[in-house]
Amino acid sequence: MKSDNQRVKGADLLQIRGLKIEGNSDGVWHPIVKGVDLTLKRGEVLGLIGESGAGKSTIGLAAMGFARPGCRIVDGTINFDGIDLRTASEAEKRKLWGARIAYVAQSAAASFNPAHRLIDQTVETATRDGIMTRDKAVADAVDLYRRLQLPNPETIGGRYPHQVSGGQLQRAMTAMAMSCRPDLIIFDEPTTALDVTTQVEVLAAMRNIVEEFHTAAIYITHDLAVVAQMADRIMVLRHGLEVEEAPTREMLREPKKDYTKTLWAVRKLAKEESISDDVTLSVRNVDASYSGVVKVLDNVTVSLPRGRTVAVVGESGSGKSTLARAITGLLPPSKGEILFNGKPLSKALKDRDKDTLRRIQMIYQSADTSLNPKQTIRDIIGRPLEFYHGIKGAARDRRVAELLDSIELNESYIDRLPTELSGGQKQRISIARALAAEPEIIICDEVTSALDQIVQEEILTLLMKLQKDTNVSYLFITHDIATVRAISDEIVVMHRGKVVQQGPKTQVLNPPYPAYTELLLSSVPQMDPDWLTNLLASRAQAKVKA
Amino acid sequence: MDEIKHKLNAALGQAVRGRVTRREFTQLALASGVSLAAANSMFTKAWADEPKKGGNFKVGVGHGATTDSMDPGLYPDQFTGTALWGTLANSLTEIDADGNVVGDVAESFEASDGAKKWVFKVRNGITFHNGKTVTADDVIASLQHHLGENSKSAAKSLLKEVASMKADGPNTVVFELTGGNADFPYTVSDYHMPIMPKKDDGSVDWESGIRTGAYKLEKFEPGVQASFTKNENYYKPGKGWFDTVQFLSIKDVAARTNALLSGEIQYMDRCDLKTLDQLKSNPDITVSEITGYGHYIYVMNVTQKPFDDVNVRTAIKYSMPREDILATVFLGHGTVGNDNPIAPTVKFAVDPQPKHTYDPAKAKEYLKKAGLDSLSFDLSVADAAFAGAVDSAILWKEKAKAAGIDINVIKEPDDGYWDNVWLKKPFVASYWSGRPTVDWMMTTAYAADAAWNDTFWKNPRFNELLVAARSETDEAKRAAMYAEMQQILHDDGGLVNMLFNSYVEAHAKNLGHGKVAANWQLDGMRVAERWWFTS
Amino acid sequence: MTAQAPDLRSVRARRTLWENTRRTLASAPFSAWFGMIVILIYVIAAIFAPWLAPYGEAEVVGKAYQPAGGEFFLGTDQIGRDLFSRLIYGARNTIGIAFVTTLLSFAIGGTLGVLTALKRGWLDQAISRVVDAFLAIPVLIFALMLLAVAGKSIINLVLILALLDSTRVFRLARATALNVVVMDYVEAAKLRGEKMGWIIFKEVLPNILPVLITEFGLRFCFVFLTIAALSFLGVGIQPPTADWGSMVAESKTLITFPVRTFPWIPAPFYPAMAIALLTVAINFVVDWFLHKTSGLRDEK
Amino acid sequence: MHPVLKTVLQRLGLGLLTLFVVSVLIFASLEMLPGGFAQAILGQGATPETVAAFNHQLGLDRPATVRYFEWIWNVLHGDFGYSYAGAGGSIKQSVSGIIAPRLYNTFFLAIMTAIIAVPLALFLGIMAALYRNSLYDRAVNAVTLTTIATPEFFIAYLLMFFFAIKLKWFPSLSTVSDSTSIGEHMYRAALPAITLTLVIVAHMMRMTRAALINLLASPYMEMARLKGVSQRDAIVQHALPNAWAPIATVVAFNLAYLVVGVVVVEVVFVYPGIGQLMVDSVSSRNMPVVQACALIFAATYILLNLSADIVSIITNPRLLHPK
Repeated sequence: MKSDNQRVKGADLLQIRGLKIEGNSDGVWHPIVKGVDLTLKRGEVLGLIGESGAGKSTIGLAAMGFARPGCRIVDGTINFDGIDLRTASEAEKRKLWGARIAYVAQSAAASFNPAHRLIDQTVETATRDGIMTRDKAVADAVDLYRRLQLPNPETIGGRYPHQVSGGQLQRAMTAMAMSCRPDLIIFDEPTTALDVTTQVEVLAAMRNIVEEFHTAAIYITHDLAVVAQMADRIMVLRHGLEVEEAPTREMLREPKKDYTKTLWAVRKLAKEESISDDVTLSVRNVDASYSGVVKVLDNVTVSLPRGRTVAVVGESGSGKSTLARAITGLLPPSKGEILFNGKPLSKALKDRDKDTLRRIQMIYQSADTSLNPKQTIRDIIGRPLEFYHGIKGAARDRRVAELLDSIELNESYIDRLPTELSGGQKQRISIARALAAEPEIIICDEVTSALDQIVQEEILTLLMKLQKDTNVSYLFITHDIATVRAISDEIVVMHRGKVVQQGPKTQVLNPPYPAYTELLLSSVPQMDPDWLTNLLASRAQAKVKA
Repeated sequence: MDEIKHKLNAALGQAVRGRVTRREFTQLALASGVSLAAANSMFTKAWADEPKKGGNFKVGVGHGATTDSMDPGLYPDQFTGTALWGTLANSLTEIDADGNVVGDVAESFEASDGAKKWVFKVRNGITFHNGKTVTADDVIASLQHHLGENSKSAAKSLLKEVASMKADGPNTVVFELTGGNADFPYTVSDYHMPIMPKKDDGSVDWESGIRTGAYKLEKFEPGVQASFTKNENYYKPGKGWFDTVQFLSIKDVAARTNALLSGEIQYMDRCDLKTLDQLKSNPDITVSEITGYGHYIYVMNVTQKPFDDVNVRTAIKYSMPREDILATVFLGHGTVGNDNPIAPTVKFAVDPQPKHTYDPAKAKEYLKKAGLDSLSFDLSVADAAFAGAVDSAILWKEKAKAAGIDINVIKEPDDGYWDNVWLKKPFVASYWSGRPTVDWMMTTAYAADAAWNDTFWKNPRFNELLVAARSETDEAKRAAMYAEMQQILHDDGGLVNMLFNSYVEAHAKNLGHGKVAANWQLDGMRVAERWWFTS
Repeated sequence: MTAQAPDLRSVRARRTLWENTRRTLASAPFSAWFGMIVILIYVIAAIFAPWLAPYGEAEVVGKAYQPAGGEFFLGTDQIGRDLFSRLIYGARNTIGIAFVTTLLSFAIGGTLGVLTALKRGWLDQAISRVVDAFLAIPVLIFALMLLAVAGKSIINLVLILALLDSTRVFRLARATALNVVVMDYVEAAKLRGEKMGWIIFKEVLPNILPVLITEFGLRFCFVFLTIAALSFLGVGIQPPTADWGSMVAESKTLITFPVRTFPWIPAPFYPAMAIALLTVAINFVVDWFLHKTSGLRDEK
Repeated sequence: MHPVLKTVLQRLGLGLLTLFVVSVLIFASLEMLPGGFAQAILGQGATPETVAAFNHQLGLDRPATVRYFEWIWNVLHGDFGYSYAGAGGSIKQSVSGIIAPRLYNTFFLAIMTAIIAVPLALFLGIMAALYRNSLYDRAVNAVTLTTIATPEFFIAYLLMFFFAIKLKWFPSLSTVSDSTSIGEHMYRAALPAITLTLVIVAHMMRMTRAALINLLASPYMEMARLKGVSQRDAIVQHALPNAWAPIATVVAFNLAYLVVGVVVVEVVFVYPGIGQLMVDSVSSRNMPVVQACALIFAATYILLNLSADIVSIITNPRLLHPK
C-alpha cells in the first residue's frame, strides 16, 4: 500500500452485509456484532479498530465464515468472491481456508502446534490439497522466510515453535498464511504481544509481503498508530457496531464521531513533571539473578522520591519486573542494598515485619491473576484492612465502601466476584486493595498494559488523583512510552538488566538520547501514516552511514 | 442317615462285589421301605457300577496353599491329605467305610498287657513305588519322623504316648505305650503318618514322594495341583482304577462349581449349599452327602465370667435354634448336635438326655437359677472356623433375644483366626473334624491336660473315666464309661455343639463307588483309590 | 469470544446463588440430570433407610431364598433376611462408609498436596517418596495386610482405605495446586505476609476445588469397589451390616446358575446393579461438572 | 538424547529409593501382623512347642532389625532367600524358584491383556473424541462406564457363566503349569484376559478421549481448522501428538494394575499368578516371599511409570529439543 490512496484497487473480494453474531455465556445468547456492513476490494487492506468487546476479532473470523465455539452467526450475508460463506458447507469452507483465506492469530506462540516443526506447519495447507509438491512448497516457504527477513531462512524451518522468538514466530505465521498466496489474510492483533522494537520489524515485514503479492487483508488491532501504518481504510467499531469508516489519512486528520475523537485524545494525557529529592526508597548497586546463573539485575541503582512517580521503562527481559521482585523481597538481591526511608530493608520477604510489608504494596499487570477469582470484593479489599489495621465487621465494610468510592466504584460492587467485573474495574479493585494498606510506596507492574486505551487513561488519572490525596509514591513499571509520558515525574530506562538512563521526564524524553533510548523512542508507532516508511528509510540511511 | 439306609448302602457295595445276592438285597431293600421295582433297579444299577479300569480323574479341592509341603507332619488339610496321603500313600492301618479300623501296611495288629503293648505285622511283599520292599525299619523311621525335639509334626502329640518302637524281625514292629490305649490302631491310621522309605542315614525320605499308595507322584505344585499316575503293582486288590489322577486346588467355591459344571473336573468337595438344588438338578451330576465326625461348635471358656456358671452355660445351650440354623444356614445339610462331640456313627456314641433344643423358657429358667434375668456377651466368629459360622451366629443372636440373651456377634478376620481368636477370646466359633474314637476325641479336646482344650473345662470325674476307659478291654464296661463321660460333657461342658456337618460333595454321574467312608471328606480321603469311571 | 464476557456480566445485575444454580441446572444435559436424580434417590434411601425399608436390616423374616414378589419384594437372602430392606440399608452403609473414607482421604491428601506444592523443598521430597512407595504397593494386598494388622472393623477399614487413597489424592492436589501457587494473588498474599494456613485454605484451596470435587466423585466409586473386592477376599464389612459389596460376594455362587429357572437367583445382581448404577450416575454428573468448570465447549 | 537420559537416571535413582521405602513398609507391617508363619501353617493344630521349634529353625526368634538388614543385604546380592514353607527339610525352596513360574504367568496374562486392551482403548478413545457427543460416543461411554462400575469378580463370573458353562468356548479353570504350551496357555488365559480388558479399557479410553478434547480448546487447534484441516486430521495429526503424555501415563498406570491388581481375577479363574501367591504368603506370614513379591510389584510400577515419563519426553519437543 502506497503512502497515498491512489493505488488501483481490484473488484470487490469480500462483501459483508448486515452481519449479526451472538455469543453464549452460561446458557444465555447475547449479541456481539449487531449488524455490520463491510466491503473489501482485491489488494486492499482494511483496518478494524476498537476496544476489546467491540467485536473486531469476531468479525474478522466471520469474514472466513467461522464462528468460535459459543458464538453463532445469526444474520447477514458473507460473500467471498461469489461464495456465500454463511451457507457454505464445512467442506467447501475447508477448501477455501488456508488456500484462499488465511488467518494470522494474535499469539503465534499459542497458535503454532508445539509438536510439529515450523516448516511442516508452513507447508501443510499447500501440500494438503496437492496445490504443490512438498519440495516445491518447502522451497517456497524458505523463500517466504527470506522475504520476511527471518534469520537463516534455510534452516529456521527445522526448528520447533518454542525454539524461536515471538517476533520470528509472528513472521513465520505470516509465511504460513502466505504459503498458498491467498486472496485474503485476516491479521488478528498480530503485533500486540510484541515489544515495540520488534514490532517495527514485524510490521514492516508484513506490510511488504502483503504489498508484494497484492493480497487483500483485514488488519485487526486496538492500536491506532499501528493500523495507521498498515491500512488503506480504517473502520472504527464499538460494542459490535460500526462507529465510522474512512480512508486512513482522512480518519486521522478529522475523525467525525466523538468516540473516535476520544480514542485520539488518550495520547494527549500528560502529567505536570515535578522533581523532589526527598527520597523514600533507594536501590543501590543491586545485582539479582534467578538460580544464581543469569544475572537479571546488574548493578542497578534507582531512587524513588516521596509522593512522586518514577517510571521504569524497558522491553521484556530488560529486568524491570525483576527490579520489583527485588524490592518486594520475593527475589533477594545477591549484591547491593535497598534503603527504605534511609533504613536498609531486609532482603528476604520472610525477614520483614508486618508494618514494612504494609508500607510497600504492589499492583500487578493482570488483575485476572492478581485477584482471587473465588473471593468477593469485600474479602479482597477487606483483608488488608483486617490484616494490617485489625478493622473488622461493620467498620471494615464501611472502610471498604469508602475505598470503593475513592476508586470511583459504586459500593454495590462489594459482593461481586472479580469475574463479574470488567478489566478496568478489576484493576481499580487491585488499586483499592493496595490503598487499603495505606502504603507509602506502590509498585505498579505494567498495570495498564492489559487495558483498552480509554480505560488506561481513566486508571492513570485515578492513580494521579490518589497520589495527590495520599502523597503515595509510585514505582511505575511499563513498556509503553505513552503511559510513561502520561504519569511519570522521573524515568528509568532499563536494558538487559542494566539502567541505561535515569532522570527527569523532560530530560529523558528529549534529545540527546543514549543509543538505546533513541531506538526505543523511535520505535514507538506514531499517528502519522508515513511514520513507518520514514523510520525504515532513516534507519537504512543510518546503516549506510555506519 | 438312618441306620437301615446304611445297611442298604453297604449291601449295595457288597452286591457290586457279588457278595450279596439279588434276593438278599431285595429283602433288605423292602425292609427299608424301598419298593420292589426300585430295589431291582438299584441292584441292577449297582451291577452296572461294576468297577472299570482307566480314565483321567480330576478332583477340585477347596484347600491347598502355596506353602504346602511334602512333609506329612505338616499336612494341613484335605488337599495334602487326599492327594499326598490318600492317593499316594498308606498308613499302618486304615478306617474302613463302616468306621472300623483295619490293617493297611500292617497286615495285623494285637494288644497285650492292658493295651500297653502293641505288635504290628507288616504286610508281606508290599513295596514302595521304587520297588523296594517295606520293612519294619521303614515303619519305625516313618513314625520316628514325627517325634524328637524339634519335630514340627502335627502327629507329634498323637504319638506322645509311644514310649518305644522296636523292630522284631524284618516285618514286625513292637510299640510300648506309656499307658494302655485300646484305640492305638486308630491313632496310627492318621493321615499324617504314611509309611515312607528309610534313608541310609536312618532318617526318612519324605521329600521324594516315594510311598506305597495306589498312584505314583507325577508332579506337585503347592497351591496349584498335584498329579499322579497309576501304580501298577499296588498291593490292594480291586483298588486304584484310574490311569491318572489330578488334584486341583480351587479355593473359590464358585470356581469349583463351575469347573464341575463345565466338565473340567469330575469331583468337587465342599459344595456351596446355597446352590445345591441347582447342582442336583443338573442331569450329569450327582451330589453325595455323608454325615461325618466333623462338628460345628461354639466353645466358651468356662474359667471366665459369666461362663463359669453351669446354669449360664445351660441357658446358652437352650438358647440356640439349632434346627432353624440347620435349616436356614446349612439348608438341612447335617445333623443337629446335642452338645456331645461324638458323632452318632462313632462306636460307643450315645445321645445324652435331656436334648438341648431351642427352648427360650428353659433358658430363662436357668438364667434365673444363675440369678440373672438377662445376659449379654461377645461371640467371636469367622467363616475361617467353618463356613456359615457368621450367618449361624447372627441367626442365633436374633433368636436368643427371646431368652433374654443378647449376643454381640464380632466378625474376626479369617486370616489368623486360629492363632488370635481361638483359645484366646472367651466365646468363639470352632470346628473339629472329629476323631474315629471317643477316647481320641476326648483326649484331644476335653481332657484336662489336652493341648487344645478350647473350653478350658477340667472335670475330675470325666478325666478319671477317660484314663480308666483307655485300658478297659471289656467292651460293655467301656461303653458304660464312655456313655457317662458324654453325659457329663453334655451337662457341664463348655461346648455348644450346633451340628455335625455333612460332607456335601458332588461328582460326575459316570463315577462309580462303594460305600462312602465317614471319617474324612472325599471318601475318607481315599477317593482316588476307591472310586472308578463307569463309562 | 470470551474476551468481552466480563464486560457483559458487569452491566448485568449480579445473580443470586439460587438463580445461578437454576441456570446451571437448566443447562445440564440429560445424562447429568439422570445422574443427579439417581444420586438423589440413593441419598434419600441412605438417609431414610429405617422408614423406607419394610423390614429391619438384620431381621430374619423368612426362610432362606424365598422368591421375589409377594411378601418380599426382592425375595430373601441366604438366611432369610428381606433382600429389599438390606439393599436399602446397604445404600446407607455402602455410601456412608465410602463417603467418610473419601472425605478423610481428601482431607489428608488435599491438605498435604497443597502444602507441599507451596513449600516444596525437603518436606515435599520426603512426602512424595513415601507416597510413591504407597502407590507402588497394590492397594488390595496392602489393605489386606493392614486390616490383618489393625484388626477388622469398620473404623479400621475406613482409616486404612482413606490412608491408601489419600496418596492418590495427594498427587492430584499437588499437581493442580502447582498451577495455582504461581498465581499473582498467591504472591500478593505472601507479600501481605499471610500465614501458610490462610494461603492454603483461603487462596489456593478454593481454586482447585472443582478439580478435587471431580476427583472426589471418581475416588468415591473406587472406594466402594475396593470395599467390594475386599469383601470378596473375605475381609468385608461386619455382619449383619448390609453392604452391597459383601452382598454380592456372599451370593456370588448364584451368578453362575441360569436366571430364569430360579426366581431368587438374581440375588447378587441387585447389589451389583446398585453399585454400577450409582457409579455411572456419579460419573455422568462429574463429566458434566468437569465440562462446565473447564469452560471447554465441544463443537457442534 | 541427554534430557531423556537425565530423567531416566533421575527416576531410576528415585525408584531405588522408593523400593527401599517399600521394603521397609512391608517388613514393618508384616512384623506387626499377629501370629507368625508357624501358627499360620499349623492352624488349629499349633502347639507352643511346635511353634517354638518352627521359629527357632527359621531364625524368627532373632530381633526384627537384624533379620531385616540380613535380608536386605542378601537381596542386594541378588539372593531373595528361601521360602519358609518346606524349610527344615533337606530341599529348600528358593523364593526366586517359587516366584519365577508365577511371575511368568502373571506377565503372560498382563501382556496378553495389554495387546488386546491398549490398541482397543486408544482406538475407541480417538473415535469418541472425533465423534464426541455423538450416539457412538455416548454408547461407548455408557458401556465402558458400566464395566468400571461393576465389581471385577462379578464381571468375571458372568463371563465364566456365558463362555465357559453355557457356550463352552473357554475353560472356566485357567490352571496352567510350566508344561502348558503357549497356545494352550493363551486359550486357558482367555477369560481372565477378557475380564481384565473390560476392566481397564474403560479407564484408558476415557482418558484418551479427555486428553484429546482438552486440547481442542487450544489456539493451535483453532488455527488448524482455519488452515482448512479436516476434523479427522485435526484430531489425529494436531491433537494426538500433544496428547501422548497423559495417555502414556494412564496406560502405564493400567498396565501396572495388570501386574499388581489382578489377584481377584486370579482367584476366580484359579490362575496361578503372583497376586494369589502374595495373598497366600501374607496369610501364611511367609515373609521372604511377600517381600520379594512386593519388590517385584513396586519395581514393575516404577519401571512402567518411567517408560511413561520417557514417552512424554520424546513426544514433547520442548523437552526433546531444548532451546
